[in-house]
Amino acid sequence: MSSPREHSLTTSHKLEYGYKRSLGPVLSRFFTGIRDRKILGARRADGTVIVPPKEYDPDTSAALDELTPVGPGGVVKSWAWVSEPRRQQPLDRAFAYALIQLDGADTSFLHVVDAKEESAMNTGMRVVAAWSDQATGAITDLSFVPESKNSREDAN
Amino acid sequence: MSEEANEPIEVLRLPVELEYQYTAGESASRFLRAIKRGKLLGQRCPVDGRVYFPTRGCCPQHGVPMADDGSVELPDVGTLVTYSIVRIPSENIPLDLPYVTIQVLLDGADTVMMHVLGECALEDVHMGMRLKAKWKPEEEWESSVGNILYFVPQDEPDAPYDSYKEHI
Amino acid sequence: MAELCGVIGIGQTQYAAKRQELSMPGLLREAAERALEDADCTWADIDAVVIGKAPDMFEGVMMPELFLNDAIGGAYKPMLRVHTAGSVGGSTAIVAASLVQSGIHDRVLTVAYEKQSESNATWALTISMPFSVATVAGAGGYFAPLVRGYIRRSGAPEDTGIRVAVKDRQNALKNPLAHLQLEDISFDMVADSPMLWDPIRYLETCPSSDGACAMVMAKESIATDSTRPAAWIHATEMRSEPTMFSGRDQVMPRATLDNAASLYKKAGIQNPRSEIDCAEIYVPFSWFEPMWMEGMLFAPINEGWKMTYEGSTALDGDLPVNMSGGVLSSNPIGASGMIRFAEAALQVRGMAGEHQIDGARKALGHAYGGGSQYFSTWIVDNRKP
Amino acid sequence: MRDVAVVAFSQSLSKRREADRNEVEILIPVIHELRTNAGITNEDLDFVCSGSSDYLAGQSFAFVSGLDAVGAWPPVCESHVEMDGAWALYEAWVKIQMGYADLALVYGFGKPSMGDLPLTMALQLDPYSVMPLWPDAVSIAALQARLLLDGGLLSERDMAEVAVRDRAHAKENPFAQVKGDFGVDQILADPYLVSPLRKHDCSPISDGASAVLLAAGDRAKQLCKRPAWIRGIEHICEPQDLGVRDLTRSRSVEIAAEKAGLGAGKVDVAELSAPFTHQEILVERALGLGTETRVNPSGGALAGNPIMAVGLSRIGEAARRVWDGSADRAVAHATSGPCLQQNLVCVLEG
Repeated sequence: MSSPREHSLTTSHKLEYGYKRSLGPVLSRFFTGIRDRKILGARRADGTVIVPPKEYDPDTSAALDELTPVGPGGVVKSWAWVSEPRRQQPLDRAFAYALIQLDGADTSFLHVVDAKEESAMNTGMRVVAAWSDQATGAITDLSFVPESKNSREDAN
Repeated sequence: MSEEANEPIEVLRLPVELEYQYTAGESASRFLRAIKRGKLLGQRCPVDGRVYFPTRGCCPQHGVPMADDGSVELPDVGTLVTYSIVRIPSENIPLDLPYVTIQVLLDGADTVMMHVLGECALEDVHMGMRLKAKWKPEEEWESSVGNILYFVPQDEPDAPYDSYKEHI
Repeated sequence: MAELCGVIGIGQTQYAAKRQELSMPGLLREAAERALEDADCTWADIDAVVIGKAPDMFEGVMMPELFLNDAIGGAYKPMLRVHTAGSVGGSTAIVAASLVQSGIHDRVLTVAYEKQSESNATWALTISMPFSVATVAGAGGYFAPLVRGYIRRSGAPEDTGIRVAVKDRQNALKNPLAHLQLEDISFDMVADSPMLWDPIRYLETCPSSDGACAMVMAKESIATDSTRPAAWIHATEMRSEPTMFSGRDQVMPRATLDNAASLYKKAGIQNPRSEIDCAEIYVPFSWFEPMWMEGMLFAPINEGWKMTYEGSTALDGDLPVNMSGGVLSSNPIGASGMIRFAEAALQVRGMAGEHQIDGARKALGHAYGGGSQYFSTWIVDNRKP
Repeated sequence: MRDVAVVAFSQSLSKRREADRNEVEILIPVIHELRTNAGITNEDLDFVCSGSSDYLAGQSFAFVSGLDAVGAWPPVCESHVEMDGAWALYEAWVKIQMGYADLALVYGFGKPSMGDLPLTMALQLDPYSVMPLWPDAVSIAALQARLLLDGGLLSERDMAEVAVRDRAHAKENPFAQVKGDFGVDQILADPYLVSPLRKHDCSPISDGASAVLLAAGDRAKQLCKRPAWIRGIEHICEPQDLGVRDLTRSRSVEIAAEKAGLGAGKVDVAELSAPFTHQEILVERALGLGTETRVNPSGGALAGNPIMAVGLSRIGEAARRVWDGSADRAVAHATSGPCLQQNLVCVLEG
């Protein structure tokens, strides 16, 4: 096995497609809301609200169709600091993925927090939705930012 | 994405883009290196001696690896086993329509390869035609079956049906 | 040895090029809810879920069953995802049946689907890989040379494929769920349609559809007492062989012949042509009807076309084939095989509506996939084995 | 229920990158070795089942070429799950239970080095509202880890201890990829990869394949001196939504373990395929393992993670401990989906 042997040929290969996601009635209302800068959650039979809404209750499979506004502020329940984002990821600078419990919701929403520095992140901090200039209706139309004192006072 | 600001959004276009580093594998790499030099390399199954072209990592019938020393150089001539005239575009295929997709049995090979036919009127295409590879200019050769632009008909009698029928 | 298993619920979506009003969960749900309603049971009655679909790249979700499972009652239950190329709908039904036949579960829900409008099937089937040259445009480009090989071997009249297409498209007019409803279908209309992959014409090919198909299967005691009649599974079988090897018969692969022989043996069938009342066969291109008539041992080799030609496979023939309109009329790829299995079950339950074959008691469901290399089949009957 | 046992197991080296071989070439010697060791041929097999993922290969129908490595001729009764090979084993076990088969070949294979695995795994997430954010698998796991840390349910030191243990065990495993003697303080000094996870908290990315032979009753006894009998095998899938699920425990492991009857006796060996240290702790807790159980003698998924084969390999590794008599009772675990969404538990006895 000591004889020098040639390596296998290797080359890059890109898998690329723009999928057309038809949304159905519930998600259509949610993403239309996103475009209009509103976040909606779905109310379950027990009265709790899940965000993002689902067409069917994750635990019971019951159909859900009552949507209710939540946020735009909320509390960070957990977060992961991404110091070197990949090209596909929503921000080109370090950011956090976070589980955010929006005001009025009973479950957490997985999204990103544009916190500039890891030291600005902590569990339990308040964040608020920040909308991009693009209103496309995609989940990437918004990100979250640490709630400033001013914005909290405004909210109060 | 909705053009109308007030219309409900029913469909979102969401891109998925992933990059891969594709490894041809040991067996296919031998084949591809050879074709870069203009050589067509088949491989002999160590069990029944049949010659596979293009090569695979193993004999699919017997599940045994193709040995390094089982390589067989094949000529660039063969027989058209079966074909289809394609008149429908595909975003992955750059050929002008219509084109003829073919299965070719190279002389000395025991499996067919898929390729395309050129320089042949559509009404003249038929099973059993003798074919020869039309190569790209040598300076453009790469590690790809694409070094063969297409196969062209040869001015010789058709191969008898019995000589290739087991490959359909 | 195995427990008896009956199909007690069947649900299908409306098939269409684009079910744009539905999400993926909504699509599965439409079929699954209908199957539960037919079986007269609730999500809580389901012990396990088996999901099937063709390649993940069709919808661009990796293992989509992970996010879909809870929409069809699968939360905190066992869930399996089957993928065996085009035969997947059939294999998925077989896996679901196995879960009951093994005595492991009492009631299993199985759903197969494809939402092809999320992407483009020809793209997903022909992703060009490095070092190779893409010359085969989609499934038609792959199968057309094999059809030519069949015609050469069998000497079948060139219009055999046209006749199949006309028949299946006429049958689809009796199936309100079918995607393609061509009211003015005629021999000339098919013959004059564009030749896409010579010798396959446009109207001899399957469409690209959105759709899902679901079944509830249950053990003997439940199926015996079910509200509506059960379709009893008498035998299931599957066979696979490699895509290519030297000397492989691509037109009439040994896998189909072995599969058919073993299936009939298990079902106690000596003469399939006379004992089976009707069949739903996976025919994505019209010529595959005569080919699989041979492949399923209904006709001697090279004579399958005669069955089409003589009208044996028509609704009023001695072995009606694809009463629902078949894959030629509705083709959500991952579900297409399960639709064949489900339609066979509907026939023996006497619930096929306008395309019901009177008195159908024993039926064949059939699916194939890959390069004519994966086969899955079942025999269902309105009598217990 | 029929008596069914794991009677043979083979695997490739877990490697960060198989530079030369494609998936089929990795698989060929694995299946060849399995048949040779068991002394069987394809004709002996009643059923074949495999697990793999098209997205790892970046190609539709990637599993079809796996059949080449089997040498599926004459044609075989065969099925495929787009899941880890452990679930393929489950399907084969079902086929044996129903009397369809007595001897089954199961294999799993994957070559994740071809792509960016953590990013590819984002494609498993809800395609409407989560996947477009491209949360990579490490970030997703980090969200779970922080919930556990903040909740005081474990510490970073607990997590590091798991890594140290598994890497030390892996020294005895010639197929493992990450092995050696490490100190807890030493690895805790490393920087975060995606905080709160450090590199040692994450399983490696591994190319590889494995294969298992399942046999019923007397057939098992003919093929193996001390078969590893499957006394319970269950799998459970949770809803995916990460904001809805309780990520601080693994309910699906708890349910599967109970249904598989794990608690009925002492467990000598556990082979777990949790890809992150905190998840290994969660699985251990959900299985209710105590100090009498030797966890991951092979090193587990943290020492080598050939995705789509890793769960099947855990069953093979657990079975080996039964064959050689070092365990009378063993448990193997496989997982799939983000944050331990879907889990399989298999109880083996000598």
